Amino acid sequence: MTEFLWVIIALPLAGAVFLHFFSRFMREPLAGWLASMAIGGSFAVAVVAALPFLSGGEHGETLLLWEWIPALGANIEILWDPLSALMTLIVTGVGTLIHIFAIGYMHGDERFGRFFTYLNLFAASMLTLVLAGNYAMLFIGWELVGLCSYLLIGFWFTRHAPAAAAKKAFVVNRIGDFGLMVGLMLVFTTFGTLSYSGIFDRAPELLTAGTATAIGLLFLLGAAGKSAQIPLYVWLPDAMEGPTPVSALIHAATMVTAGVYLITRSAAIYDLSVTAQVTVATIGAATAIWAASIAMAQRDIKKVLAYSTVSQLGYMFLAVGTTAYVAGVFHLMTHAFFKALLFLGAGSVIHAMGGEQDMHKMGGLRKSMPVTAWTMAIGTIAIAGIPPFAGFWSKDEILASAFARGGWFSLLWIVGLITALLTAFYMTRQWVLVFWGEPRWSEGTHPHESPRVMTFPLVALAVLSVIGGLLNTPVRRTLEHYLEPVFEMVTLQHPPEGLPMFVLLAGLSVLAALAGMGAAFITYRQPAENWRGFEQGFEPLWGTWEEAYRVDDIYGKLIVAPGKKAAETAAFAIDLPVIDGAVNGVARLVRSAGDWVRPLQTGFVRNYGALFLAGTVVVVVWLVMGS
Amino acid sequence: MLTALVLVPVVGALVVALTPRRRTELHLPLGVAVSVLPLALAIYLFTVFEPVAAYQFTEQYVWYEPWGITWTLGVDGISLPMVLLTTILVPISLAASTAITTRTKEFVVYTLLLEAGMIGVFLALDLFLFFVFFEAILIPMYFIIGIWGSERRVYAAMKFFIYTAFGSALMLAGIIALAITHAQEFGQISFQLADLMQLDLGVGAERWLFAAFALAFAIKVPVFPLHTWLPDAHTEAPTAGSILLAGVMLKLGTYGLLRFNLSLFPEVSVDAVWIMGTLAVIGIVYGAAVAIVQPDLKRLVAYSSVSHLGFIVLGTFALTSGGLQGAVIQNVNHGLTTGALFLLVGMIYDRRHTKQISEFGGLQKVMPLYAGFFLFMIFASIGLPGLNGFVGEFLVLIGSYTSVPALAVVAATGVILAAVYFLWAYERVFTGLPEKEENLALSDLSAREISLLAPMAALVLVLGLYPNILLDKIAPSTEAVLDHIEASTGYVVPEPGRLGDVFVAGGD
Amino acid sequence: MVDPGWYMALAGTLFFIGAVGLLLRRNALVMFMCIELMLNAVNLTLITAGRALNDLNGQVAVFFVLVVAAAEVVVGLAIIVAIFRVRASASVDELSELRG
Amino acid sequence: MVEGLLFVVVALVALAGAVTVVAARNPIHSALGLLGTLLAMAVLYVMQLAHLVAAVQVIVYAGAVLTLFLFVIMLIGVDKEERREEPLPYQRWVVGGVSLVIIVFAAGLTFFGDFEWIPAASTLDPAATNGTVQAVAVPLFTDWVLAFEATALLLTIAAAGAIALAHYRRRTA
Amino acid sequence: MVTPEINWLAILPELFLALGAAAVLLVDVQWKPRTLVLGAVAAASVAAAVVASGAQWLEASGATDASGLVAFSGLVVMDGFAIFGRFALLAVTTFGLLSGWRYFESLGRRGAEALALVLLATAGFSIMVASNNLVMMFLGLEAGSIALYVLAGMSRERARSDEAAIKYFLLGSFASAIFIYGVALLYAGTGQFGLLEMRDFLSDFVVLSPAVILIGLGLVVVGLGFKVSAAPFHTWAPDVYQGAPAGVVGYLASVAKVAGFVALARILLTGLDALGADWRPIVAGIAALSMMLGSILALVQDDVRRMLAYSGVAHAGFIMTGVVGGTTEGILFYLAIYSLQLVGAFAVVTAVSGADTSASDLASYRGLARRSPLLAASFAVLLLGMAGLPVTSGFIAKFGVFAQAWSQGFEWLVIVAVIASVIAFAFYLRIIVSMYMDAGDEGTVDVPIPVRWVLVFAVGTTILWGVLPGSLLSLAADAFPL
Repeated sequence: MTEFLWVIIALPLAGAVFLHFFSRFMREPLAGWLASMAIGGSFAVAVVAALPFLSGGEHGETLLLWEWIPALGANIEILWDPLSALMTLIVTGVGTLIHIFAIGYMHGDERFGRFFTYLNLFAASMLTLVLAGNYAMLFIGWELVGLCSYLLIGFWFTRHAPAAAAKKAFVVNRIGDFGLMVGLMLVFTTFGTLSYSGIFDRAPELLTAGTATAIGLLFLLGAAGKSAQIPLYVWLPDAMEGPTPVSALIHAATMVTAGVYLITRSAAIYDLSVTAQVTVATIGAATAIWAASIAMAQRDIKKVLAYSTVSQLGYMFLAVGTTAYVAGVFHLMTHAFFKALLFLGAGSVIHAMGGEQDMHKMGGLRKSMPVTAWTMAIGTIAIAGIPPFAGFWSKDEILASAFARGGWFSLLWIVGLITALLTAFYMTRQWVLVFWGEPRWSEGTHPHESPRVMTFPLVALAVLSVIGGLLNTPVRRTLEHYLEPVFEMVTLQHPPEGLPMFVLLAGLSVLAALAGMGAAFITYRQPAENWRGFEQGFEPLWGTWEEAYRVDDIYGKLIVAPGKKAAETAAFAIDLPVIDGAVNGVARLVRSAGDWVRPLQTGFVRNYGALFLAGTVVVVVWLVMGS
Repeated sequence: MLTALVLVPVVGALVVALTPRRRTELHLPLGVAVSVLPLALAIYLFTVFEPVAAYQFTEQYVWYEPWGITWTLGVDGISLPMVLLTTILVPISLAASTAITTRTKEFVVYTLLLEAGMIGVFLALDLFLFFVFFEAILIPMYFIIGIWGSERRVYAAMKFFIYTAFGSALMLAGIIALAITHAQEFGQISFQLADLMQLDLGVGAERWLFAAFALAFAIKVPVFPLHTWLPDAHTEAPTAGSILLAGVMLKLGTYGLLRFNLSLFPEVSVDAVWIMGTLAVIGIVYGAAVAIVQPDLKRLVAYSSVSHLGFIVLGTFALTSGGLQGAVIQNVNHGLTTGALFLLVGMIYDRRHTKQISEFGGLQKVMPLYAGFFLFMIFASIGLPGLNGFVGEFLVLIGSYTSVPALAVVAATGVILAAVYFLWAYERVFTGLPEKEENLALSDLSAREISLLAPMAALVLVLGLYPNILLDKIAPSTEAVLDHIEASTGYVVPEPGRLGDVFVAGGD
Repeated sequence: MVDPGWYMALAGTLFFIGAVGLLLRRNALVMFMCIELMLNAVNLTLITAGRALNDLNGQVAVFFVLVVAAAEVVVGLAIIVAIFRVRASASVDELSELRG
Repeated sequence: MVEGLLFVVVALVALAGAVTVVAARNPIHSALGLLGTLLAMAVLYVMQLAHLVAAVQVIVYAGAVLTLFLFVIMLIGVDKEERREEPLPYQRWVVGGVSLVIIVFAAGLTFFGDFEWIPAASTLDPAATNGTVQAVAVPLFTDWVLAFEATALLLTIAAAGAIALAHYRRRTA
Repeated sequence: MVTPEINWLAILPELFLALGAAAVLLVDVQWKPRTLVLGAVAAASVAAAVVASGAQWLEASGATDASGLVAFSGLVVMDGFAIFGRFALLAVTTFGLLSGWRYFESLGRRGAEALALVLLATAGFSIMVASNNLVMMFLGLEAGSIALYVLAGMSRERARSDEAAIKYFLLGSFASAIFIYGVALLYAGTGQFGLLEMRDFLSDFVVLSPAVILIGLGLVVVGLGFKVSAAPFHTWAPDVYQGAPAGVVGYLASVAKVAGFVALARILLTGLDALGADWRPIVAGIAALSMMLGSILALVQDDVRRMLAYSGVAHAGFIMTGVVGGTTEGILFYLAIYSLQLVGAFAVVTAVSGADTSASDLASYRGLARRSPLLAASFAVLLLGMAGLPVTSGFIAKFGVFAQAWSQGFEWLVIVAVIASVIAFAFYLRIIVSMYMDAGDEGTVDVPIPVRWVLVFAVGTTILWGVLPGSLLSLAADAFPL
């Protein structure tokens, strides 16, 4: 069976290639359906191929496709193990739904076909990333998803904002990639290869703690770029300039989780360096609360979700940093469900509001678009962490694990708890602002429920967001059992044992969630002026949040501007005048030397004679003296 | 076989030269047709080439016996890719030169002679012969820049010629010194690379000779700070000139460093690792930084070449398998991508007669195909995995990290900067809505132009996904170079991986 | 009996005077006389050396120098006259159009 | 002794003549100075037994050459006097400097260096170098015969050249 | 009673040339025919001379011992060196006459004298290259030089031509005086005029106070350095090249160089070989100065002829480098190919700026590539050949002299030389720039048929000997002096 795994990547890739050349000859929906079928197909294959793992204990295997760069032990090979299988399922599953949704969403766009080309290409790249059997191939996927995100963010290139955002996304990601690259150099120098099999088995014997830390931190830099962690998260909010399905697929469900995947995959390395673990966890927690606080005050419906995504990713980093890898992956999955749901919902709203994204101009939409409203409600509850919805289980396991690890991590646990509160608050705030209260629409907008093709994915995802969490409950740890073979060589952090402990911790987080939701609901169901007052009450804090701590300006002043200055200095103050000047200077010197000597040729024969005689004397004297 | 490879273009040039001057419409097609023959030969050569270290298809004819100069040609894994690259780029650049309407005959003749010279440089195994080709190609290129270039063409051509000639002049002295040393040590004079590699020169002499050779090649590459002729030459040259300059001529430098400096002066090469490496890295970062703020698209690409060639030099002097393999294949990659970029810039220049970035904007709207190709090549050049650029850079970086970690890390920042300058340029040129009305009227790529770009794009993709077609031919030869260095010095190539056994050296 | 060295020295002096004169005078004719002076010095040298070496060839050589001198005189004066015809002056300083 | 005295006198005459050539403002005087030197030379030749050469010297030089000079001087004009001051910048300085170097060098060579004009000189054998017509004629027409013929070439050239130069002046002047 | 030893073969070429000259003059006086007829006569004599030299070559290559090649009791020799040099002279003469043919025609009646003078000059220089005796050499030198003085002064453009003539004449006579004084001093020092005898003397005896010999050596070198226009004795060259009629400059320039260098090399490498340690540094110094000064000064010229003159100075330096190197193959090869290129270059000059003029401003070459592509192309090839770029004979020649100088231990000289040659590129390229890259006035240049022949031959050899130098190089290698 496994020798057909390449199909998983090949299908969407083929879709992309095919659409790239022929989509322009198709009428609108066809391209979309083809794309959806392509990725759906690989989902089907993945399901079949994953079956053997369900029984558990299966290690999976590597399928070599062809040699790529032998000198680096880097080949095009597919590693099919529980982890990659799970990731594949998430990517293809959620991906399919989003593809379908996009058919409706992108309706009427002149580059409809091109859009799906990119979507498929992205799917293929993401699958390359997760299925890679070595770091080099992972890096291929890693960069290609970056490319696709570049293309898709800048999909509406005729407006400057998306173009700029796309560039920003890619460049910031590149900074992360720099870390990853150097990490890979270090890995190669240490192990002499880049293939997982060559590395993980021998990590304990070959890695010193120092090297492990170095690699860990460098990988963290890479992951932080891809997964929008401090300090590199700034590109993600801007990325919302892209079409909403893109935000859902790439910037919520799949690509941004690549960082988490990388660290999880490299568990064997992190296992050897506590420093790296702590750093990862701390970065995660910090990002979680930081982003959450910003999300509190956003007005743009998608910005809220964007920062929420950053925050949730922070949770996942906290998890993997705590070495609660299962919890991390678990949250990755559930988050994929409900965040995709929320984004698609937001998309559906924007679609209905004719492109309006400011939540202050919405309200009361639940009547006109019930399906969206209630599915999004489910999403909100899920992310807020109310049992038995998906978010609760995963997030709670993370917090519990952090608590169980104790020490510094218990501090992080508290941070996580506060974040949970904030999350609940801003998500509820969003839902209420959009669907509750009286309409504040700008005139001329006639919101309407979206077509089936868009609502169906919402429903599907909603279902997943409800039941998805049951995959790994304190009672039945199916997921953990399923992933065991992947992590059997590393120490896993588990939540504390025993039901009472669980009840206590869960209770706390649920309490926080409820508090947040309650507060938000009570505040924002009132008429606008009231909650506006409420927000003003928090000034200047609220304003700071709304402006996202002005991080972009700071970066601009601290990094971009000086960099540009430096470049200009190099180009116009050094290269031309100094270096090139020296070159031309030499040339001019020779010429002017000619001009200096030229007067010797006075034209007076007697001068010539004098010179002649002088020369003669020199020669003679030199000869006689020389001998 | 190899001699034919060198002579076919010459004969072709003569044929073209005999066609009537008035029949301008004949010359270009004829030239393309002629230049396809070497390509065919090269491809055949590629197919029959055995992936082993030794020189193959070697031919030797005595040229003038008393001076020990011979016509010795041979091809190995290092020169083979370069020959292929040359033979591929020449037909393309000829076919791309429809914008050249005056004195087309001369143009074709010069280009073909240029091709012969370049192939000769890569095949020559006799230093005298090598120098003859190395110097001879200056002339046609000088004419190409000087006659068909843009405004400051004469200045650029002069600068190009004198600057590079200066470098090679000292190398000539070095070559003479080597040959005469050989005469003193072994009794008869010889310019054979193989013979000269047997010499043991004193460290002092070796230093000077290394310097002489390195200077010549460093100017050609160009290595910072000897690079300033390049932006001028590239910017002023006609499209074909730029393609061949960037695609092939710069490689003469990197090739020379690899083929001659490493083989002839192993001792000093080992000592020079840090100097050359540092210069290379400075070049990488500096070139990129300067490229960011260039207002002229062609100049930007030119400086990007400075940056990219830094990687090649770094890889060469990393003295590791990865580094050398990376250097060699990066030669090809850079030739393809940068060549294609110059081709693209040339296409837009033919339409708008300007290269100023500020003149454009929103082109993606009016010429999507063009934009597509441009973006593709940009990403290839940025080093996007799956495209060729990545393979070379990655090999170089990882290879050099094992021997000169610090340099490798700094060099890696070049990868970021590349994204910055190219994507920023792309943003300014292609995105947004086209404001200038002269941009609105632009026509998208014609079938001919596509037929030129498509093969390059295909190669870029193939080399990115399956570089092995070259690597397994390159690896043995690079390993041989390393073995020679190890054999003749105390230097030990750092083996990555504390368990050498897992390390899979390419090829052997 | 006078030491040959004296003759040689005298010759050398004459040669020197001739050379300097050539550079100091601007009348083509006089310059030309200076050259004759130099050639005479050469002759004296040849004869003296020949005598000191007991070798007649020195004297023979003098004949040829004489002939050369004569030939030079003929052509030289012809040139001078020709020029004089045109610009009514024998000063070489006026002939300095070609320079640089 | 007598010979020594004679040498001194003649040498002084020769030098005086030479200086006159260089110093005289009027070409005529220069020519006369040259005449003096030429005759003094002839005497010196005789003193060294180069009888034939001395004779030729008087005939060819004092006779032919100098007459030619005078002829041309007349042609160009006697009154062409040269002003003393040097029109060319630096000329005198350069020449003076160079002459100084020469003198110093010569002096140094003579008084400090072990300088010999004729290092291979052997004891004089007057018979060997007695330049009678016959004695000179033998080598001139045996060993040196080709050189002697070559002078013919030289004279032809001189004649042809002179004609060529004069020739065209006539037709274009 | 001794009798002179006569060896007609040894002087046959000179004899033919001289007779040819006489014939030209007489025919002219007698029948006043068209210049073409005179040309035919001249051509015949040159051809005869070539044949005679060929005969000498056979004789020389067949000779078992050297003594057979020494003629006229040592005044002249028939060694390969002389014969090679004479062949070069004859070639230069032929092409000089061809490229200047228009000029000779334009002289009308005086064409005869000009032709005769050319032949006589060649005869004189040909004696010079063959002579093994310093006095003989002096005679040849003077014969040639005097003829050249006249030729330089035979232009219609009186002002400049006169100036060229008087400068050339005065400085030339000065140089000759210095040369012959040097000869006299050498005689005083060694008691010999004959070079072979001088060599034997110097190798047999140790001269305790060699000062006088050294002074003589220095003066001789200076005298010949003037003829070959080596710095600082080059000052006449630019003015004469520019002032003399274009039709003869090519001949005048190259013939003097060939003869001068052959003579110089012969003196230094045979007669004074023993003093190599003394003269090599001096010659090297002169060479370095010439190369640098020549290249730098040529860089700032705006007149093609002056440019060529200064480049000639630089080339004198390069050939001197060969003399330092001390093997004849470098010197002779370089001389041969350079003199041909020089004649060819001046053939172009005559074609572009008229045969009897001194107007050769660089501006008048603008856009020549459009007006007359072939002319421009051949000029370009010749210039690149002089510049010494590969695939031209110039490169082989330069390489040869460099290699020999290096093997003699004059590394510094070679370094200077290569740098100088790079500077030299610049001004050769300047001419090419104005021919190919500057837009110039339209119209066409008509290239006289004989000039075309010259160009074909010059360009052909430049490329041929650049690609396959073996043929000429081996000849040159065998043509060592006795």
